[in-house]
Amino acid sequence: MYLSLVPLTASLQIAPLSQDLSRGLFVTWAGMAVVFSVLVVLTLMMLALGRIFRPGPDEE
Amino acid sequence: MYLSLVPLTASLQIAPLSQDLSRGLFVTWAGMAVVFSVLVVLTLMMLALGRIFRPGPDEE
Amino acid sequence: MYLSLVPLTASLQIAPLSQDLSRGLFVTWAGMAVVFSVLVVLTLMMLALGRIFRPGPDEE
Amino acid sequence: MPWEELLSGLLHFTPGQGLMMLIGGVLIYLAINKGAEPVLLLPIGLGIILANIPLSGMHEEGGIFWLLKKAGLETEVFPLFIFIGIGAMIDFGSLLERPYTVLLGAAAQFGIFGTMLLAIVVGFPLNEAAAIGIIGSADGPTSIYVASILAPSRLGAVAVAAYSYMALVPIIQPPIMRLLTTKAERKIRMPTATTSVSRTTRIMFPIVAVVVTGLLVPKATPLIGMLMFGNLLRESGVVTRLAHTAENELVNIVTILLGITVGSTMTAATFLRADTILIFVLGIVAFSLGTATGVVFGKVMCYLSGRRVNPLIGAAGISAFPMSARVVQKVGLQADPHNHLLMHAVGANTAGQIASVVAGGALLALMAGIL
Amino acid sequence: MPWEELLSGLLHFTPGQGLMMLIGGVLIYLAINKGAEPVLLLPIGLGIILANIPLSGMHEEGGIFWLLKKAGLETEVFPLFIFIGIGAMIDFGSLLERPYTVLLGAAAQFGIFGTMLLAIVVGFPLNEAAAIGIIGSADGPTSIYVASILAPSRLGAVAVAAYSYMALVPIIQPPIMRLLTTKAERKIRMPTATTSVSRTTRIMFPIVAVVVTGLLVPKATPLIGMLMFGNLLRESGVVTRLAHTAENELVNIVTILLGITVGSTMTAATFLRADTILIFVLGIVAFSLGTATGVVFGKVMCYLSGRRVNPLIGAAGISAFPMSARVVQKVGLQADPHNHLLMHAVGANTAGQIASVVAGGALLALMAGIL
Amino acid sequence: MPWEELLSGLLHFTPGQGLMMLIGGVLIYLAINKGAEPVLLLPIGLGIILANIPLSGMHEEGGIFWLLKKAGLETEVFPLFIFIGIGAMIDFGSLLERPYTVLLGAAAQFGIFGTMLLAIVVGFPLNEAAAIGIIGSADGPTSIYVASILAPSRLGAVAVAAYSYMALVPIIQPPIMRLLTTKAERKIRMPTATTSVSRTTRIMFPIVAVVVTGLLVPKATPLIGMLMFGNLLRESGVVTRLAHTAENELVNIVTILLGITVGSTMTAATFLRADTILIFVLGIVAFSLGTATGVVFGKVMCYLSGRRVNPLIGAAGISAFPMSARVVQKVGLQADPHNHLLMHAVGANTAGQIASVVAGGALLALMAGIL
Ligand code: NA
Ligand code: NA
Ligand code: NA
Repeated sequence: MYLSLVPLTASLQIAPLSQDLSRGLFVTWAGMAVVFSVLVVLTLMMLALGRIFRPGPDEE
Repeated sequence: MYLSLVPLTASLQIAPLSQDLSRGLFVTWAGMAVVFSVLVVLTLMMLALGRIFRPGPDEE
Repeated sequence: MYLSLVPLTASLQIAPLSQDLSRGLFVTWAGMAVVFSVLVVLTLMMLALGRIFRPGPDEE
Repeated sequence: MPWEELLSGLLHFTPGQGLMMLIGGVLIYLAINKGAEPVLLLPIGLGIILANIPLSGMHEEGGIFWLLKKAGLETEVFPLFIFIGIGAMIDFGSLLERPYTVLLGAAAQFGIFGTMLLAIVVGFPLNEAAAIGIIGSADGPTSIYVASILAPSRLGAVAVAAYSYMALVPIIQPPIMRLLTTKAERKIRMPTATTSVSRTTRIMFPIVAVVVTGLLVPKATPLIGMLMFGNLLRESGVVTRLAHTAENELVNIVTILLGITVGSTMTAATFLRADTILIFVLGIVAFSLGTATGVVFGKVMCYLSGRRVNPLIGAAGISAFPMSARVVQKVGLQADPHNHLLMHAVGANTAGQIASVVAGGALLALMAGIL
Repeated sequence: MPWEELLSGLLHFTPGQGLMMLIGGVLIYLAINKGAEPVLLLPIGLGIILANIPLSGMHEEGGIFWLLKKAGLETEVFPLFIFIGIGAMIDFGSLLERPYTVLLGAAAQFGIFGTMLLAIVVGFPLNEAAAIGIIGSADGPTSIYVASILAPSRLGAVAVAAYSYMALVPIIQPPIMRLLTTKAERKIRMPTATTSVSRTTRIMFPIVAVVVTGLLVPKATPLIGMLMFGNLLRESGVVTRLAHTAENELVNIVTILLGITVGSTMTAATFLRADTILIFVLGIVAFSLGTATGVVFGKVMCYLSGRRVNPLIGAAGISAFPMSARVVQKVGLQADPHNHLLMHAVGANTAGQIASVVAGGALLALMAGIL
Repeated sequence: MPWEELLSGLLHFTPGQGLMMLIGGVLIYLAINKGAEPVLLLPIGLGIILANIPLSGMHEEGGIFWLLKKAGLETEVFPLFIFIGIGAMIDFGSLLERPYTVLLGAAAQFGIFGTMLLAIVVGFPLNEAAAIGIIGSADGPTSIYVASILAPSRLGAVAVAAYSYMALVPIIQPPIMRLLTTKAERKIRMPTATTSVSRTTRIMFPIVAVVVTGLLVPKATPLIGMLMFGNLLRESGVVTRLAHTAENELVNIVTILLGITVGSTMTAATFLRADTILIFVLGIVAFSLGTATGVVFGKVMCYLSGRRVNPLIGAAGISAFPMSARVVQKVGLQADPHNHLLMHAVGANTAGQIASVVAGGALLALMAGIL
């Protein structure tokens, strides 16, 4: 059981993937996810602000 | 003699006057005295300056 | 030999010259030498710059 | 897990921090929409919002708020540098033409001490009571200077109260002024000054003020020294480029930093205490008490001078420069549309500025002796 | 012997230091003759020359460069203060009129992370790889802020790369933009905005941006906080003297010091390593990758919107404010002389500014969790 | 008793402090009424007054003067930042058109070393003698920089002497100039420059000056570096906003603080020593000696050049920028009303500025080797 798992795990990891690279990949997807999440929330807030605070007739 | 002084002293102090409040009262009278003293001296100096250094004919 | 050198050295040093004054004299000649050396080099550099980068016809 | 680290901000967000952000938002609203001392309250408002974002690290050692607080507030550099600029802005001419108005500035400082007493009665420890009292100086940098020495944890509340009530002076003062004076008193006209002040007197004044105040109240020396340094730059007339920089770039740069730094001290933990509300209540008391004692002292001067002093100008003694002088002018005009009290009020007003500094120094010295 | 002490400078001069001086000279040349970001590259250039004079003592404890580095870079005061000024300069109106452009700013940040991965692959340790990746933020203060936390010894190379490539944006971006788009796509016209933005929205935006970004990415709070502080000073309209000082004197004074300080970190010992060249190569990759992902994301939006979005504007998402927006305008005009993309590109451009800060904060937070 | 605490200021006031205040007052008087370098002497004057108020706490750890001294003088930040501004103000064009005038600047520096020797002879220890000699640099920031390293307790006297005598240059120099020259020599006309200087040369000069001076006199690098940094900002022409801020707001803010800080070091205890008078006497010697050696070297150049150099311009070599150049012009016009020496004198004058810095650096290096 244990023995059979090792090659499986190993095959899932691209062989020469260093620890740093796997961490880097994690940082990449997490980082991009964060960037998109934050900016999507910001977009929604901006849309909401635009709806709530429409420009007055004298503001153009 | 000694015994008779204690209640006298005590009666001079308003009974529920906390230590902080009595200190505060001291700071208040001392503080206001300082403020008035300093500003009275300043006034006198200003009056003296005004006398000594009168504006010239071209200064109005 | 050794003995004869001492009075010679001593005679070269002006007798009442304190250690501070002799150091001061050293600092003076060294300092002035440095000032002149640096500024002579700077002058040469300035002359060279003036030769190499002549003003264009529109610069006067 | 790093992922948790990223969401940890939201997870650590407390209702208290939300409430503080709301308070910051209200200050920004007041600053922008009500014109309430925007130069300070706007940066303070955003500072509060930033300070209540969890896990930003800005308050930790090395963080920007930790640094600004340490370098600008704990050293007192911010209020002192602002005083150089204020000194370069203030024209003490009105005061020098009417030296007696100095006493009105002195009287109005009872707002500081009376409020301190009240704060002791309601249970504040002595140092905090004194810091609360200083709101009555009606002067921002003095309040910040004194409060950050005596009770740093109360600095935010004291500073916000001081600046807010300075903006509210046109609402706080008039009823008290009318209550304590008769219409006949308010109608008293005061002559325009006949004596003018020589340039030499104007130059000598800041120097004399520094020496007199410094020798009598050493602890007031930094404040009065920087204020009068700025004024000397101004009045000397020979260093206009320095005076101009002092009252513009220097004061602007420091104000930008001071505002956000004061705001940054107002975290939920330090600010959201039941007694913070008490501080704001006592702050109004301080302004009212100062106004009242100023006006009452004005009445005394009115009586002693044979009704040649309009008691209203006593209200300008609290400083709140230059708003309270304008309030005096306005209330005076309401009683008599031809009664122009402005220049007299400005005299009391600038006197109040000096008196506030003296009172602050006295407070620090007396407290240092007691605590 | 003192005399030797005087000549010791020359005796200790190494070829490496001479080479560094040459590099400093090249930067000064580029700044003056090619207009390459002179505000930073000129001071950096002279800073490099000064830093490589042997025995000047300027880097030793108490020396001026030691002090400026400690007080301005290690505390992050310099980049943060500059962000106050940049915030006071930026008009987020174009972004607020076109909120969707925000996503283009997000996409272009892949330049940061992709380059980081590449830097890991070529052998840089994780912290240095992240610092190299941040060149892709195409934003000077963000690069300096992040690099001086993650890899101070690489700060000089990262900063010089960031500023140099910002100046090279008009050369780096167009070929990539043309390669990834068809002429038909480049010809897509975008309507001028019909909605205008109220003053209240403009005022609320910096506050909302601070709260949202701060709560979601606490480590980005200092950067976004100072940026939006400056913007609030600007948009509030009630503290024009503060806003004016922030975007002029404050930013100028700090820039003078920042430039020479960054330059001073570039001694021969820290800079002259074989892998420094790699950093500059990776820096170009970062800008190119960011441009590419921005444009590709623009193509996705183009497709999803039924060809109502010109994919070129995605290139402006890398920030490099405001150069990349102008590049978009120019490439657009080459495809269709009547196609004015500028305002849309400026929206993506300012979005890229915010996205860079968010990415920088995310990078710092994730690295803090890992390292 | 707290009450005593309040009066304690007066009780601790010493006659010495009173005398110091008088000295401060005299400096303010000279600054305002005689126009004697008011930008420095006015703040120094008030600084002296403030520094001699007893018990103000401003000199104690944490006090504002302690802080300014520690942050601005001990770090040398104040003089160095002022040098950035001075560099941005100086036009080295006159010097570049007449490179030979450099040598006059070099010769006049003998005022520094000769005075140092004299100071040793009258009994000053070596470090103090060197600090006294530096008065002969006739340059404020250089004097402050060198004196605060070699003899901090003498800083006040040295700085006040340097600035005072700079203001007295029109009185000190002419008799010496006339004594050492014949009327025929003073009448020598010098041609207006025929060669003009290219922009490239102007830009290269600050860089070359930094490298040459730095490599030959490493200890002069901070001073020459900041001076030439400012000059490069100016001459580059591409960073006008930085150059403008450097020569205005930056220099003004630092000058405000420098003046009052230098003044604050002049307490009765450090200043009221019998030998302080000696410092002021030696200071006049320094200016005179510098003038004399400058003029004598001018005579040598006059002889060697076949009377094509007017020896008067040697007097401008002491720097005292720009007063001594004007003095040369005036004395020249007295001998021949059509003889305009100004531009030649300005060349020697700016050369003197550089030579002063080199001499200061050499002094520091040689002293470091000896002490
Ligand atoms: Na007041
Ligand atoms: Na970016
Ligand atoms: Na000189």
